[in-house]
Amino acid sequence: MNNRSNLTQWMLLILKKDLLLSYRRAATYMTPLIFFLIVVTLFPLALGPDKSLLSTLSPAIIWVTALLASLLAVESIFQEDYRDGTLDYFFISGEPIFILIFIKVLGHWMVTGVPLLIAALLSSLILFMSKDIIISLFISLFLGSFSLSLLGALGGALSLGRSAILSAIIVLPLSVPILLLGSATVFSAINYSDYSVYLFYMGAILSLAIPGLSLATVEAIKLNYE
Amino acid sequence: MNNLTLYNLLFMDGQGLFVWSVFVVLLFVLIWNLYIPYKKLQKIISTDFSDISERGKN
Amino acid sequence: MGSSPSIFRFISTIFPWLFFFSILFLMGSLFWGLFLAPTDYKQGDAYRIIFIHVPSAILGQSGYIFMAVFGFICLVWRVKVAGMIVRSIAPVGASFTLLALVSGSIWGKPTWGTWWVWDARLTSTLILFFLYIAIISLFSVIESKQKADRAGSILALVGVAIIPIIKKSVDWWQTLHQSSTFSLSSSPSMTADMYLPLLSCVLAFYLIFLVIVLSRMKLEIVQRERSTNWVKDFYS
Amino acid sequence: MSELLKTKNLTCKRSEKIIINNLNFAIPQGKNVEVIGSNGSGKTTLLRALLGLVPETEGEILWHGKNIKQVENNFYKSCFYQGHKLGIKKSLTVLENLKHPNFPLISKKEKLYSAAKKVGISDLMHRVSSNLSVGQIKRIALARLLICDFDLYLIDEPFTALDNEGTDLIQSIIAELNNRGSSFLVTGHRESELISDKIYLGDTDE
Repeated sequence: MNNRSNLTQWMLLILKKDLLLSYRRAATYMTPLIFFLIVVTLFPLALGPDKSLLSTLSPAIIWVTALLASLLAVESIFQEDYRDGTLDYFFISGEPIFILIFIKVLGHWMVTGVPLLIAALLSSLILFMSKDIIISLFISLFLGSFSLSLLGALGGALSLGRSAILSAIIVLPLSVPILLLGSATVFSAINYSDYSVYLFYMGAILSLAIPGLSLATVEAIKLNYE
Repeated sequence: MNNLTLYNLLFMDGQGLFVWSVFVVLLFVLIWNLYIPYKKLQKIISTDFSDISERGKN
Repeated sequence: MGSSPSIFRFISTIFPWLFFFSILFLMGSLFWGLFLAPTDYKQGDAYRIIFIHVPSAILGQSGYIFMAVFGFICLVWRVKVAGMIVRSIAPVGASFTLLALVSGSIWGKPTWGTWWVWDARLTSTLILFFLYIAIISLFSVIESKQKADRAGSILALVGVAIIPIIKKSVDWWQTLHQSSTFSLSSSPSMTADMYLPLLSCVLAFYLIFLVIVLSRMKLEIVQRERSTNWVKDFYS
Repeated sequence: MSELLKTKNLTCKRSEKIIINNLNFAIPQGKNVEVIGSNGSGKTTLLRALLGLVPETEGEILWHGKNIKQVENNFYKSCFYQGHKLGIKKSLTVLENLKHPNFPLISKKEKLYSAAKKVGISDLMHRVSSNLSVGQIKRIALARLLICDFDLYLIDEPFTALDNEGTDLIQSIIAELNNRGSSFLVTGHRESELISDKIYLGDTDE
């Protein structure tokens, strides 16, 4: 018959549909963004307006807040697709499912991770971060937020249909290395030392996480089909 | 064994307190871990299987 | 590949023997370590905590590795018993990790003068404990036992891949914020009369770990098969 | 007449409880089969088992005479499945829901409109789906049947939540697709007026 679909068409379908859906529902990308900005502004209020203190703490503040904000978005990755049956069709697509799941996470990162990057750049100004380290913040957040999205997908899949706190308990300990490496990148940029080794390891984690966590997420979703 | 050596053995130059508190924690962890499965198993046996043996008698 | 009844009978037969042997062995090893081993010239007698601290830390970590190995078996070959083993190990490994943290903290007070430092080892052990907690809470939340076994196995596998990364990253992080000069690795090189009781304690801890895991497995099997005839026959 | 799909001793379990026991049936090409049974008799499980969504499945499923494990890709790409959950996104409009169904669509826009017209939702095309009634949502799902050609349509309870007019609509859609050479496997609580072979589930073993 004339409607043989292939993998590329499936990937495009998932990406297009997810982007369209979050475009229609601003909450999906606005909630983590607003949460991030509010939490970052809380720090100067609690710590006092001391410029040097804020700029010293800024990498830690931004990274911890980005981690928490990305946790907020975990719930929404598979919840709706699972409830309305869209996930069923992944399993009867005849395509490698972990690639479809990866594309789904990619779409999710595009609507939650990328706004966070922009918000982080904005808040680096609020926290008096110097201009030359912003680039290290940006690259580390770029690599880190994608790894966090992949981890969040696993957490969301394991806690599908259950409380949001469960996924936080699952994801948080696993995301420790990303947090450590991410803030280490920015801290060593502040100290004018070479931070490329941290970025290298963040990239290595990401490239391991893409196949590994996608496969684990597929297994976790399959559990709900028994 | 007189009282002084026993005292030395337990007190350990004032550091015995730390050593023995760790020992107590260890005992607590072991007893807890061994007791809980035992208790749960006994509970299942007494609720699920006691009436079965009675039913067998009838 | 044994089925549940034969595994259950096997555990039930060896359990009392193993139980008493391991308790005796543990008591003997601890007596050796806490009383007979010589006093350390640098740390005094507080070093004797090592005979509890190091074995529990070793078991906290190897427990996690066991969990990942059996988790792999559970996921790939769908062996139900492997899932039960994963579920039985999780709380035991968590309590040994907690014991390692608590004993390390108590040891830290006389030697370092503080209960806690953000040292690389301490931090990564703490994260290991959190990973255990994550797996245990996954087990407790999912009602279907086999589903929960496999969910826990997935998490154990992902976690074991991330543990070396945590260790490495924590090491770097510590060198960055360098403030403490404490290090566990600079402990005095050991003589045989300290080393042998330590080795004996590690073995004893492994045995007692096995005993606790077996007793938990026995409970798991009875819980899952409480309606089958062979369990009823066994207890009536 | 060639057989499109055939099962040999199909047995399905859920948590070791047998739900479907040794079922043998065949779907001839261009013909329909109706699965009838009360709630909990395993209708949905049967459909999902055929698609490989039930892990504890034994027996053989043949697609054009070959085991579906060998022709998996071919089988999946010739099947259309519609479960209880219709996979319709509430925040998208009707047109968007038709344009992005749960499979990649290779179909022209005119075809979407003509399908929508056939099921009677053509004047709702730009309405957001969350404002629609259950029956109208169901019609979007029906329109999806028409926008692509598949060999086999597996549809779970198409007749529920529809009025008489809707029931007639489904029957005409099924007849139209039968003429194209497609087959249907549908489930229901009671027998419909559909010309089909019937499989009775649930009551047989009691």
